[in-house]
Amino acid sequence: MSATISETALRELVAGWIAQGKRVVGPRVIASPIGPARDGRVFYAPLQSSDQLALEGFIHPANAMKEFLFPKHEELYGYRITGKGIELKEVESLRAEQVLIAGRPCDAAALPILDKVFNWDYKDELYNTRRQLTTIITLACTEHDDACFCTSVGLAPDAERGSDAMLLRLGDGEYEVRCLTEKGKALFDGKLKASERGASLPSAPEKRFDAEKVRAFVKENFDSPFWPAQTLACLGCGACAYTCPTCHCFDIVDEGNIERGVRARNWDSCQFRMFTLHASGHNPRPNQPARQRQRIDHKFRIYPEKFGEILCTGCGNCTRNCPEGIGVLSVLSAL
Amino acid sequence: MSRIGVFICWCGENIARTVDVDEVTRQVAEFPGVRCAVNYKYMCSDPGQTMVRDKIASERLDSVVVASCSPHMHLRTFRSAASLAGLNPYRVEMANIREHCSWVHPNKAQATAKAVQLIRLSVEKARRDHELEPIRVPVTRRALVIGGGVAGIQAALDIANSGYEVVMVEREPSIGGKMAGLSETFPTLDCSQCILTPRMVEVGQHPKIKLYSYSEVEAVSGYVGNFNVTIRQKARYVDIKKCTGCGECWNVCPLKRNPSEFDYAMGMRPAIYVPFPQAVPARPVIDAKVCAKILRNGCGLCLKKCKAEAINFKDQDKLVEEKVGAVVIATGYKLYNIGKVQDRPKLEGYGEYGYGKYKNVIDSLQFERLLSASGPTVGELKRPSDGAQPKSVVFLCCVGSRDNAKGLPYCSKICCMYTAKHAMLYKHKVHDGQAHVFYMDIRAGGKGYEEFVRRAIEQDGAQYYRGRVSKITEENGKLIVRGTDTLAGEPVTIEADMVVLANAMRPADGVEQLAQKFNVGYDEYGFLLESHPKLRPVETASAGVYICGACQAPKDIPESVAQASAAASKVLITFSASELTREPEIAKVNEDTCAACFTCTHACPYHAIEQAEVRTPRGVFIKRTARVNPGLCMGCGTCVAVCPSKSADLEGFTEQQIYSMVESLV
Amino acid sequence: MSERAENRGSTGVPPVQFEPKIVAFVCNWCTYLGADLAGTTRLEYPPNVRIVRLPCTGRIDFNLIVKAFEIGADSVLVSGCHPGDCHYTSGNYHARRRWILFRELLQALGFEMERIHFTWISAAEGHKWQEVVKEITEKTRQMGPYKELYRRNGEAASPASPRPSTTPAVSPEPLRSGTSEPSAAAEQELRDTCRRLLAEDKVKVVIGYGKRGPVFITKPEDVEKLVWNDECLANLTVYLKRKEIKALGRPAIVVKGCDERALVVLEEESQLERKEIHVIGMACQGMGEPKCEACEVHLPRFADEVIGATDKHAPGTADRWKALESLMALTTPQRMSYWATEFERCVKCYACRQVCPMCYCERCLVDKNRPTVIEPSATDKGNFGWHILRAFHLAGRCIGCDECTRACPAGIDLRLLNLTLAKAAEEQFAYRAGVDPKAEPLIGAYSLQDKENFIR
Amino acid sequence: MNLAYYPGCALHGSSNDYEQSLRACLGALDVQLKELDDWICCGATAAHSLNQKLAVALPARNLALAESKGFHEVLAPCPMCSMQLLKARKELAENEALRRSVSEIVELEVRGEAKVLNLIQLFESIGLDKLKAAVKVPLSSLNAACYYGCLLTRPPEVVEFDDFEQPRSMEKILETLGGKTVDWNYRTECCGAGMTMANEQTVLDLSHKILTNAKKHGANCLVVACPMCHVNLDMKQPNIEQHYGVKHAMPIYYLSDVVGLALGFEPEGLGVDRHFVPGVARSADLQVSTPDAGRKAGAVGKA
Repeated sequence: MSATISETALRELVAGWIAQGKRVVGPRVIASPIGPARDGRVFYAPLQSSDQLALEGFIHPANAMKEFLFPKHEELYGYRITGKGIELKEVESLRAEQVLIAGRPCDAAALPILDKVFNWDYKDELYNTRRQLTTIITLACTEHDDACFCTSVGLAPDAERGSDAMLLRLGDGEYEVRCLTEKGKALFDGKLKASERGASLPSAPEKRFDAEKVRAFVKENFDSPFWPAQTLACLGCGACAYTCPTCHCFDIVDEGNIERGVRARNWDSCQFRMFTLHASGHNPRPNQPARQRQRIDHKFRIYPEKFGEILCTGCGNCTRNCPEGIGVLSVLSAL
Repeated sequence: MSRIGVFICWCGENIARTVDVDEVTRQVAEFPGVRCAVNYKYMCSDPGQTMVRDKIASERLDSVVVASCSPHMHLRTFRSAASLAGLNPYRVEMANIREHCSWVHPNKAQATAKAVQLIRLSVEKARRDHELEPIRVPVTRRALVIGGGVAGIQAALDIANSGYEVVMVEREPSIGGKMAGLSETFPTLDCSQCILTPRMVEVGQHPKIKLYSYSEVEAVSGYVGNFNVTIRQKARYVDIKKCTGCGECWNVCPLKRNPSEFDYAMGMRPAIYVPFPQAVPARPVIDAKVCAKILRNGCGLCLKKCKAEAINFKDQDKLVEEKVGAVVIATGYKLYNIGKVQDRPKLEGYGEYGYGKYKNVIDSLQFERLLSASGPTVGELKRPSDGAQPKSVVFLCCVGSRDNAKGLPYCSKICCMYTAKHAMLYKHKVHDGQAHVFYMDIRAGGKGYEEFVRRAIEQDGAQYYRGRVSKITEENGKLIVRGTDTLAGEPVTIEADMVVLANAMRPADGVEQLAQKFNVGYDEYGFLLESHPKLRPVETASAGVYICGACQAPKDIPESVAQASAAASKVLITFSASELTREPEIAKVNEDTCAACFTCTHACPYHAIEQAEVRTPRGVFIKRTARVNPGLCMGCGTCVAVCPSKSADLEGFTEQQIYSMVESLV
Repeated sequence: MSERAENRGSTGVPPVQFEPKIVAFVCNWCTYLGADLAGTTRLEYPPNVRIVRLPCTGRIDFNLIVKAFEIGADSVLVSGCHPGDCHYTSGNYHARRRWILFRELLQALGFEMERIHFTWISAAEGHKWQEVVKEITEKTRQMGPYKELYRRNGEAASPASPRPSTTPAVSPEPLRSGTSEPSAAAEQELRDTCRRLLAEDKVKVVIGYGKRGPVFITKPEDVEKLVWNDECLANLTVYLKRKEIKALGRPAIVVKGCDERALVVLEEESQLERKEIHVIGMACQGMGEPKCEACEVHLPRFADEVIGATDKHAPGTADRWKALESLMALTTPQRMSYWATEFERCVKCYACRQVCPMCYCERCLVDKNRPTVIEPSATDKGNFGWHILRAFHLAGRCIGCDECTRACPAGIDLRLLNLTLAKAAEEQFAYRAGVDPKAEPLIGAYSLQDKENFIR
Repeated sequence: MNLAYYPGCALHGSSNDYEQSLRACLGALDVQLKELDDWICCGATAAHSLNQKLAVALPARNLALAESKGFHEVLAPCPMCSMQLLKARKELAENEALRRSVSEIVELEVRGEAKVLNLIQLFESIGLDKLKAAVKVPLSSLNAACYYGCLLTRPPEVVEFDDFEQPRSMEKILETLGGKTVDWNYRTECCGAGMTMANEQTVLDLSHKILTNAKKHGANCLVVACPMCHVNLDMKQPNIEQHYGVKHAMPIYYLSDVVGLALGFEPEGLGVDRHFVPGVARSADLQVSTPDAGRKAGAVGKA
């Protein structure tokens, strides 16, 4: 016995939310007037109309859902120097409700993990407000590629963690809907029909490594030749971190002139040379192997030891987006 | 927070009329980092400057903005005022609220508003001004003079007589240049050699002048105050130190009939020779192209004859290095070659005059030799073909000058005068002879010049025709000169015994290559470029290199000499201190971030950026980098613009200053 | 006009009227003095222009023009000495060449070119200064404020675009592996060659392609890891600049005809000693990338040895610019909107920079914060700033390997910017990067013949 | 060798002897001349001074005719013609608009690319060595004054042929034929042809000067490559005699005449016998090496 909804009804629902002035974000095919290099790529993006919502034909959007709770650029406050004094200007608090629809379970699962870091010593107001205003509706995976490895980090194609509701494809335009929280219920209230049909178990990627072993290994092998050997090809861009659902490092900058400007928070990546560069010119992580190691170390040892969670949901975006085909998986499977 | 003082000038009414200076002062006082803002009637006046100095002291200002006129007008004034008050002069900026504001915007409100923003710009610049010290480069107080003609000689003597060493390089075996070959000089008709040779001797004997004759400049490095010059001493086969100039050698030399360069082939010389009796140095040189000993190990008579054992057939070119602080280029001119074969496109030559075909058609310098008392004919005028005395001579002006069709567009300036002189001297030598002159216009601007021409016409009866000559042919020994007299409006045919062509003046051969070595500009005809045609007539684009004489433009002797002295005085200014101070607003390279792509090195108009290496104190190689040579950099900033990582930056206009200026315009 | 003055409303013109803001970058020796002369001769002109005095047009960097627009300029004027009059002999010639190229880039990005003015104004031309300022102010007043800058007009910007489909046009690229038949022989030869090179100790490391991206082979027995198939996309020359790789010793590197050009430019820019590198060129049938359609170098030309064969031939040069046609077919605002929409996805991961063999600066300009030439944020300003910078720093240097485009996780078609400049370089200066080792670099050199029909 | 031939009015009229001789000797040097059919006036007459377009269009059409037949070279033995053709060619090359409009006018695609040769250039392009080889009768007693006249070398920027003040090309040819040439002064002077009708006096003066100077320099004949020059210098000698009382009796040969003679043709075959001032009777006379050979080579009456 399950609750279902037809694709048409779902799209109507979405259209409704948009009409209500909700910000609806979901997988969307990027089409451009002149066909970009990767036309037909799918990104999580705000939807202007319900028909922009892409529900199948892709493994994972090229970006991560975190972008809509922890934006790549966020103004913290404005400042202005008047005469001899300084005046600060708070940014307007957010009000608009937000629905993230058809997100991948691996994206949703990242959010509870991120909540911890944004709330352990300092409660990040901006993040938390967004979180409260946002409802997450995931769409369980039915297919996977060589990059996927959710099972290796204790998740699954239909992992419900972090979702307010989950859609499961039943075929012929029907979806099973599992409302997991009040928020979720609220959105689908009265829109679902009861049905006998239940989603069959989706095919999951086989387990590629044992996260526990990884933790042990990185702990023991800080200076192991393994790191250079595995990561020589890394060129030090931020593609992996910026498309990762869990990476959350940021940098704080002031922009403007001597008289007025804003203080803003921007994403940052441990793969950048500047990330750990000291004013002295000394850099504790002098090369890519060290930075790659840091990435693994942080995800599989440091974060778990601090928050009891692996900082990875096996989405495989790092591998898919790496120009040189590296990424967590290739490194760890080499272990 | 910076402590900036802003001083707003009324410039009497000039600014105050259209700019509300009090309003401006009020607003400017609000700017972040502005410590005080005041206005005054005349900031450049003594009380005004005192005001600036006092404020610097009382408010402990770390930079100053004066809002008044153009920095080209008073920046220096206020910089010195500041330094009197102990503030680094390079922390003074100006805002041009007069030329760029009050004088051009009648609307008071608008002008006031704009003034505020102009000041805002300058405040932002001042905020980030660095304290700079003028760059001091040591000066080698020693000059190089290239070219031993009258201009070079004058410059060399002026410099040497004021106590500085001079290195003179002359391409020919002797100094003296063109002037040494002239007979008499206009407008005074004093004997060229009589006035020049004493000065040549003076050069030769001057304790402060080091003469490299028969030598050329091979290469140059360095910059003002510190040039390093490589000089090629061409093989002379005679050791001028041992040689006594006795003359035994050239007397015994059997190969006597070689056309003499000095006589422009009007006379002959042996294979070993001194170009002319008064040569300096008065030492012979062997013409390796004809000497039997050198060519096929024959003869060698001179070697046997020479008591001083000065002759050395094994002699070879030598390269010597000289360090100098300033350079005078005085390479002079050559005559336009009339023949068909030309060294530049569009030059055609004048086949119709039969130069080179008819022996008795010669050019002006050849004629000078025929007139010269020391010439091949010992001053007697004989025509080349048969030595007969020419009874009628035709002189053609503007051969190659002022001729866009197949010559040069410019006027060679001296031909009118020396042609008049030629006509005169001819008459003095051949009393029953007749001189005919074809001219386009007579250009006789100069002291006593016009009178001189009139003398040629009125006293010496030279026949002047305003018109060109179309053809010269020879018939039974006579030259048939056919031309037009445009004033009479009829064709003229003259049977002449001799024709003298006043060919155009052109810069000497190889001057372009020389200019390139010194990074000096030259025009399409090869004349060297002065940095300003009126106000900097002897300076060039490269600091410490000066020009004088006919290498810059056609000139007569008085002008060349005057210009030579001018160049000398510039050199002396350079030598006036043991150090040169140069504006410190030049480029610098951040060697830590420089990626050594050397785009800047390519782009630098002054070749001021070197490819250098960074090494540890122990000399271990770390990396390559671009490095600015402060002696050469003129501060244009082209390197900054092309530097991808902005590792290059320009003091006085740093990236930071410019960007904060622009950002202040929000 | 300064904000405060505005507040006081003390201006003769009603505050409602639009007052253009015009930023002028002028040379200290000609135009600045020209403006002085206009002053001394009391030639009136509108007060909208703000002069930024620089020593020479040669110093005027392209970023400044962009910056001026970012701070809200409605028009920009760049002015210096007439050709031949440069106080520093050739600064204006260098500037002129850069402007020629930069204008092409701005055009492709959809900047309103009527707002960018170049003039030569001498110290004697006070009148010209007056005219120019009058004209520009008037013109700008008519055009109105520069609202279109970095503006996205939503879907409206792409009329050409089909109604966005909800299903991806292409299925996601699975992780690639395995080789394709025809190149198997070449692959074997490649392995043998590398085995030999390593065995004979001719080289210490072979930089080549493995099943999953680049591999660095240091032992003869490992050469089996090398592959040659139609997925060998990366331009491996990028690794030559990396310290970790340099540390391995004398390298042999596997290149395709397109990649190889990087070596020429890098040597030109004294970044490598060609003879210190053993170059193994692979004859290439094309990798199915957009660039391959117009490929002219199926056979490497500068390699020490070339492996394999190809039956492909260079197509007509015209094809090289095909990709630009549809971009340039858009209207100016559409082009601006197109890029704004594309750049909106940019997260500033700098993959485009990291994979570029030509981006070898020790400290990239975006990492310099005094001054902040490019805002580090992934905002419209920051993104446009970055992509303009990246593209123009590659002017006359980009060899068209399109690695930037391949690497971009946001799928931005960066090659269009590179192509724009490559096209300009070829059409204006008959210059192509990386084809002639003896060629004088494009930037940093100039010719008296450089066209200046856009300069008044 | 095979090239288009533009005779122009002269060679089909008053100077057909010129055509006769050049056809003869070119034939012997296996040069095929294809006369342009439907050729028109070159415009050297009134046209070039009256109507600029016409001045281009006329020669342009002739060039177009040659090009349409696929010729790359046109022989125009009359310097007037060759100069007009070259002038048109130059202007067409420099002015695309003109080229198009002229093409319309003459209703032919005018490319103006065909090279235009005068007779001297033709011999040069045949090659002096080849000429030398073909010589049967070395002109040993020939002592010629080569006369270029005003047009062969002028205007230099148009005809781009030899040194326009001191040309030597004709001399070179004669020397290859074993002849001698004199260095004289009037090689590029005007013979006054333009004035033949208008002002005969000028013509007589000029021609007289020319002949006198040639003789003075020891020439026993004049060699020309221009029909007009030939007409003046040959036909006018009687009038000159009347007028100045000087009998020059100076034979005037076309360049093709002397070449022909050297190749072994007899004067009749070359039309030399049709000149006013009689030339040699037999080609052999040119070799007689008696002291008075010169005189003989010059003026042996037919008697």
